[in-house]
Amino acid sequence: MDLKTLYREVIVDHYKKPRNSTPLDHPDVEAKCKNPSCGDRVTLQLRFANDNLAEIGFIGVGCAISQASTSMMTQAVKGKSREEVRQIMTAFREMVVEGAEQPDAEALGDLVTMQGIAKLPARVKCAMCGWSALEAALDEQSEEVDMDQDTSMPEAKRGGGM
Amino acid sequence: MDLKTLYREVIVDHYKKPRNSTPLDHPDVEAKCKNPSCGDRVTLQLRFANDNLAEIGFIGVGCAISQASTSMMTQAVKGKSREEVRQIMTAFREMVVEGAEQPDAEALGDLVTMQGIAKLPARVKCAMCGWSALEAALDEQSEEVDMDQDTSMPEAKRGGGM
Amino acid sequence: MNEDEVPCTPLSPEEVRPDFPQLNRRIGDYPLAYLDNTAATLKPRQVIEAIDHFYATCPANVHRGIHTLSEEATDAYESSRKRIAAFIHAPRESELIFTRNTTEGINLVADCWARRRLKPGDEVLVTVMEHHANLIPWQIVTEATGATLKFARLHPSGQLDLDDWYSKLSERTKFVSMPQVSNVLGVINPVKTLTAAAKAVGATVLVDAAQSVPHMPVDVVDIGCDFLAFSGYKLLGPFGIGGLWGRYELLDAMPPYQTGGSMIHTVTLEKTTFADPPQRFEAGTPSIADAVGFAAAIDYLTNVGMDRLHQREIELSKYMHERLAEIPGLRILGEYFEGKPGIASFDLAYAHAHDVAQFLSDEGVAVRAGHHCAEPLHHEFNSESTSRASLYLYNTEAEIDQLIAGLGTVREIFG
Amino acid sequence: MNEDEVPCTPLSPEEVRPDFPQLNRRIGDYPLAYLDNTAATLKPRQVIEAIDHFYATCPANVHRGIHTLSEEATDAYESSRKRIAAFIHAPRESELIFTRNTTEGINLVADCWARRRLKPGDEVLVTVMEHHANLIPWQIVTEATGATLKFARLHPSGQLDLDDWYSKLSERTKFVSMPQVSNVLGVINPVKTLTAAAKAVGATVLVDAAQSVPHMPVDVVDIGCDFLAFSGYKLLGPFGIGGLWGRYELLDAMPPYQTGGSMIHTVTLEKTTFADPPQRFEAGTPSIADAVGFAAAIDYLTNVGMDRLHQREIELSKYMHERLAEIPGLRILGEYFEGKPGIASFDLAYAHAHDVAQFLSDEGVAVRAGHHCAEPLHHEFNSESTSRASLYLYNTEAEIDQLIAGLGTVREIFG
Ligand SMILES: Cc1ncc(COP(=O)(O)O)c(C=O)c1O
Ligand SMILES: Cc1ncc(COP(=O)(O)O)c(C=O)c1O
Repeated sequence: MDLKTLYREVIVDHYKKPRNSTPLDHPDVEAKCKNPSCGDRVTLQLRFANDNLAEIGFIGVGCAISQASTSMMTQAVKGKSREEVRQIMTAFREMVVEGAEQPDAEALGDLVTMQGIAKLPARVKCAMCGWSALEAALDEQSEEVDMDQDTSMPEAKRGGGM
Repeated sequence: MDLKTLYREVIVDHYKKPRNSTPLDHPDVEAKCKNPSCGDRVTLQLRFANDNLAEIGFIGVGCAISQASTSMMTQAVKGKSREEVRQIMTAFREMVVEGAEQPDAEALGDLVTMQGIAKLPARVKCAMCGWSALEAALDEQSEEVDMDQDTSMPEAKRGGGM
Repeated sequence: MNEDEVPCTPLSPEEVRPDFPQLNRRIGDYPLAYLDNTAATLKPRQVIEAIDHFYATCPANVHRGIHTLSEEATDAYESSRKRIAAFIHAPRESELIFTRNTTEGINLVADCWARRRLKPGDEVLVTVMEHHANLIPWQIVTEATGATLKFARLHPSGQLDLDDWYSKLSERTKFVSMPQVSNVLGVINPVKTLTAAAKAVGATVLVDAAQSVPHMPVDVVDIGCDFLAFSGYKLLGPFGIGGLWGRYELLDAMPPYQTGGSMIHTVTLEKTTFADPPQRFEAGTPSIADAVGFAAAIDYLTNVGMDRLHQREIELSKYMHERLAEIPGLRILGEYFEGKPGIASFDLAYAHAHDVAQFLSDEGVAVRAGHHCAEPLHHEFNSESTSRASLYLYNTEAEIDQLIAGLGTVREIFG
Repeated sequence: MNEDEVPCTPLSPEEVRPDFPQLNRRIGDYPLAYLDNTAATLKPRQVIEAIDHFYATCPANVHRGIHTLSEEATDAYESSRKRIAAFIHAPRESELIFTRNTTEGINLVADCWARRRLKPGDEVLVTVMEHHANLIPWQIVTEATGATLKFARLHPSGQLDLDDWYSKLSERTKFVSMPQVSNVLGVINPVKTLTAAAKAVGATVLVDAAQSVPHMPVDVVDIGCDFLAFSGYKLLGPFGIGGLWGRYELLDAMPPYQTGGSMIHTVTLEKTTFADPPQRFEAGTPSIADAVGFAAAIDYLTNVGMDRLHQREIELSKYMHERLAEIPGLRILGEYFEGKPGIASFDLAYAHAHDVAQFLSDEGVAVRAGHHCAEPLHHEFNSESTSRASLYLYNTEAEIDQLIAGLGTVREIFG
C-alpha cells in the first residue's frame, strides 16, 4: 500500500475520528507516553475484567500516525486476554520497528495495513507512542514513557531532537 | 641548485665548520633565538665600531640549515654598516620567507645560494633562526625570539609543534 | 560563471544547477525539489572533487612534516584558512579557527572567554529566537558562574523587539550573543547597530552567522563584533568543518580549548606552554580535507558572487511567500518583509508538520519538520513544530510550484 | 581479498596496493615510499568513493529529517556507528561516540568524567611515553582539581617499567590512562593486565588506542577498560573523525560535553534536559560524510583481516629494523623486540633529524621528523627530535630499501 492510500484509507479516518478516545470512569491503570521531538502525547487507560482487557480509552495529541496507530491499537486489543494483548504488541513491534517482512497476520488483523510505516524510519517513533503506553500500562509502570529515550528502539530510530 | 648540491657545496661545509662561531670578549649586544619545534638555538653577539658591525660571533645547535644559515649570515654582515646589515636582512627575508623570484643579488652576495630554501616551507623557520637573532640584536630586544611564535612569519610557515 | 565578466547579470539557477549532481535524483515519480537548505545545502561537484583530489594525492598529516605530501597538505590547509578568512573580511588569517561547526565555535567562546570572566551579577543577553546552539551554552555558562541569562523578546511579527533588547542591555551586560539571521523566522537582526550599543556598555559580542554567511555578504570589520561563528556544510561545503572568527587580541588572551598535539609550544611532564592563535585552539589532527572542501565552496560562492546570490534568493523567497499565502489554513511563523531570506516555517490548521513533511517527501519535496533546534521560539508562537521550506542558489520557481502542489495533496487528504 | 576465501594466506602488499591511488605518485625521479603511517595513513579508493558517493547522492542533514535524502544520510551515519562499534567489539553501538579525533575523545573524558570527580589528594596515573594528547588534558584537569599527576617511568629498552607503574598505583589512584601502543617507541603495553590492576584499586581506565586499533585486533570487552579512543585517519579513513568508546553506565552518568542542537531532549529558555548517549555527546551537525568514510575504512580492514594485517606488519617491521641496524651511527629509540609494530624512531650521530627527513624526502621517502608530539619521551632519551619511519599494509621491502639508500646518501654527505 503506498503512502497516500495508507493515509487516505486508514490513517486519516482514525486521526479524524479516533476510536475509544474517551477517558474511562474507573480505570484500573493509566499510562502515558510522549515523543518530545515530535510533540506527540498519549494517555491511555485500561480496565480489566479478570484477565481480560475489558475497556480501554485514550486521549492524545500529535501527528496523524501517532493518533491513528493508537486508535487502531485500542480496537485491536479491546476484549483480549493479557496474553493475547502481549502477542499483538510483539507482532506490531516486529512489523514496525524491526521491519519483519512476514508480519504475524493472525495476531495483527487489520493492523497489518500499518506495515508501510516500517519504511518511514522517522515515523516509527510516532507509530509506537500509543503502544509504548500500552506496554507501560501492562507492566504497571507509572512513569511517563519517553520515546526519544526509549532504549528498546534501535539507535537509528531514536536520536535527539533537531 | 638542487637540494643535494646545495647541501654538498654550501650547507654541510658551514655546518661542520661554522664561521665566526666563537663568543666575543666584549660584545655590545647579545640576542637569542630558538625554534622549539625543531630544537634549533642560536645565541648571537655583536660589537660595533662607530656605525659598523666590527665583530660578530655565535654559538648554536640544531639542524644544518639553521647553523649554516647563521654561519653564512655572520660572514655576510661582518664589517657592514647598520644600514647595510638591514638591507641584507630584508633581502634575505624576501628571498626565503616571501619567496621573491628575483632576490636582491647585490645585497645578498653568496647568500643567493640559499634561495632553494624558499621551496622547503618546513625549513624556512630553520633558515631564519640566526637572522631573527640578528634583528633582535639590532633592535636591542633582550627577550629570546621564538620562531614558533614569530608573527612576522606567514601562518603556513609557523604552526604548533608536531 | 565568472563575476568579472558578467557583473550585473542576475543569477539564474540554470547557471549553477549542472554543478549539483544531486539535482538529477528522482524521488519515486517526482524530481527532487530540495528545500531543506537551512539544515544543509547540496554540494557542487567542484567541492566533491576538491575533497576527492586531496585524498587521492596528498592525504598526509599537516604540521609542516618534511616530505612532499605533508607539505602539500599543510599548504592546502593553510591556504583554505586564508581564503575563508578573506571571505568574511577578517583582517588576519590567523583570526580564523577551524571548528567542527557553529556549535563548537560558540561552545569554545562560552568556555574559553565567557566562563573565565563572568561573575555573579553579570548578565549575558541573547534573544528568544536563538537556535539551541546559541542558547544552551549560555544557560550552562551562566549557571556555572552565577551570572544571569537575559532574553530579548520578539514582536508578534517575529522581529526582535528592539525596545526590549535595549532595556535589557546595561553595564551589567558582559556578553551579548545573537543570530544575524534566524533559522526559523528568517528575520535579519541589525547586528551592526546592536553590536555598537553592546560595545558601548563594555560587552563582548558574538554573532551566530550560521544562516547569514551562506546567504549574504558578511564583513566582520563592518559589523564590529568580537566573534563570529558559521558552518561549512550550510554554504555548499562538507560536513564536519566550520569557522570561528575572533579578534586577535581576544583570541590571544584566551586559554586553549581542547589540548593535545599541535596546539603546544613546549611540553615537559610538569608543564606545557601553548602556541599562538589559531593553533592554540586546534588540538590534534585537524579536518584537513574538510577544510579544503570548505575553501572550495567559498571559491564557488565567490565566483557566483554573494550579491547576485542574495538578490536571487530574496526574489525567489518572495515568490515562495506569495504562493504559500494561497494555501488556506497555512500560517507562517513571522511576517513577510521585503528582502526576507528564503526561509518559511509554517503550520497548517488541519495537518501536523510531520505528516505534511511526509506527504511532501512522497512527492519529491524535501522540507524539514520539527522545532528546528529552536524549541523556545516555537513555544513563543504556540507551536510544537513547523514545516520549513528554505532556499538556495540552485532552487527554481518550478520547485516552489512542486511544494505548493504537494500542499494541495495534503489539503485534499486532510482538509 | 575476501577473508573467508583465503583465511590463512599471508597478506601481500600487492593485494592492496592497486587500491591506493597515491602510490602511483613519483617524487622527482623516485617512486613515493610512504613511511609516515603513524602520522596518517593513505586512503584506498573505496574510502574516497564512499565519501564521494555520499556527497553526490544524499548530502542532507541527519536527525531523522522526514525526506528521502535525510533518511538516507541518517541511515548512513548510524550504520557507520554500528560497524565501527562492532570492529572494536563494543557491546552496544550506542557506546560509540563520534569525535573529531583521539584528542577530542580524551579531552571529553577528562572534562566530563575526571574533572567532575577528582579531588585534592586523588591521583591520575599516566606514563612517560604519552603522546601530548594523553598528557596535557591530564595536566590541566589535575591542576584544576588539585589532584596529582603521576608518571610511570620507562626502562632504557623503552618498555614501561611495570614495577614503577605498580608502585605508583594505589587507593589514591582515581584515573589511569595509557597508550596501548606508543607512537614513538612502538612498544605494546599490557593494557589488559594493567586495566585489571587499576580497576582493582577502583580507578577508571582510558586506553589511548590511536596506534593500536589501526594495527591489531582490539576488543574493548577483553581489555576491560572504561574508555578507549582512536582516530579514523590513522586506519585508512578520512580526517576529522574519530571514535570514543565508553561503557554505557559511565557515559550515562556523564554531563554533556559541547551543547547545542541534537544533543537535547527538551529545551525551554530556562532549562534544558539532555538526550541519552551517544547523542548527548554529539552537539550540532556531525561529520556525516567522514563517519561514512570511517566505516568504509573499517570495512576495508575487516575484509583484509586484522590478523593478516598485523602479521604482515610485524614481518616487515623486522625487515626494517634489521636493515636500519646496518646504518652506522644510527640509534633507534627503544629496543627491538619480536612482534614489534612497524615504528622506528631514530637519530643519527652526524645529522639532524630535519636534515635527514629532507634528504629522504628528496629521494621520495616520506618520514616524520620532530618529537612526534611526545616531547617528554624524547627528553627521556636525551633527544630533541628523531626521524620516524612507520609502516602499514601497503608498504613493501623495496620501500624499506629505498629508505636505507636514502640514509646512505645522508651518510655520504654528512658522515
Ligand atoms: C542560526 C543557527 N545557529 C546555529 C546552528 C548550528 O549549526 P551547527 O549544527 O552547524 O553547529 C544552526 C544550524 O542549524 C543555525 O541555523
Ligand atoms: C598514541 C597517540 N595518541 C594520540 C594521538 C592523537 O591523535 P589525533 O591527532 O588524531 O587526536 C596520536 C596521533 O598521533 C597518537 O599516536
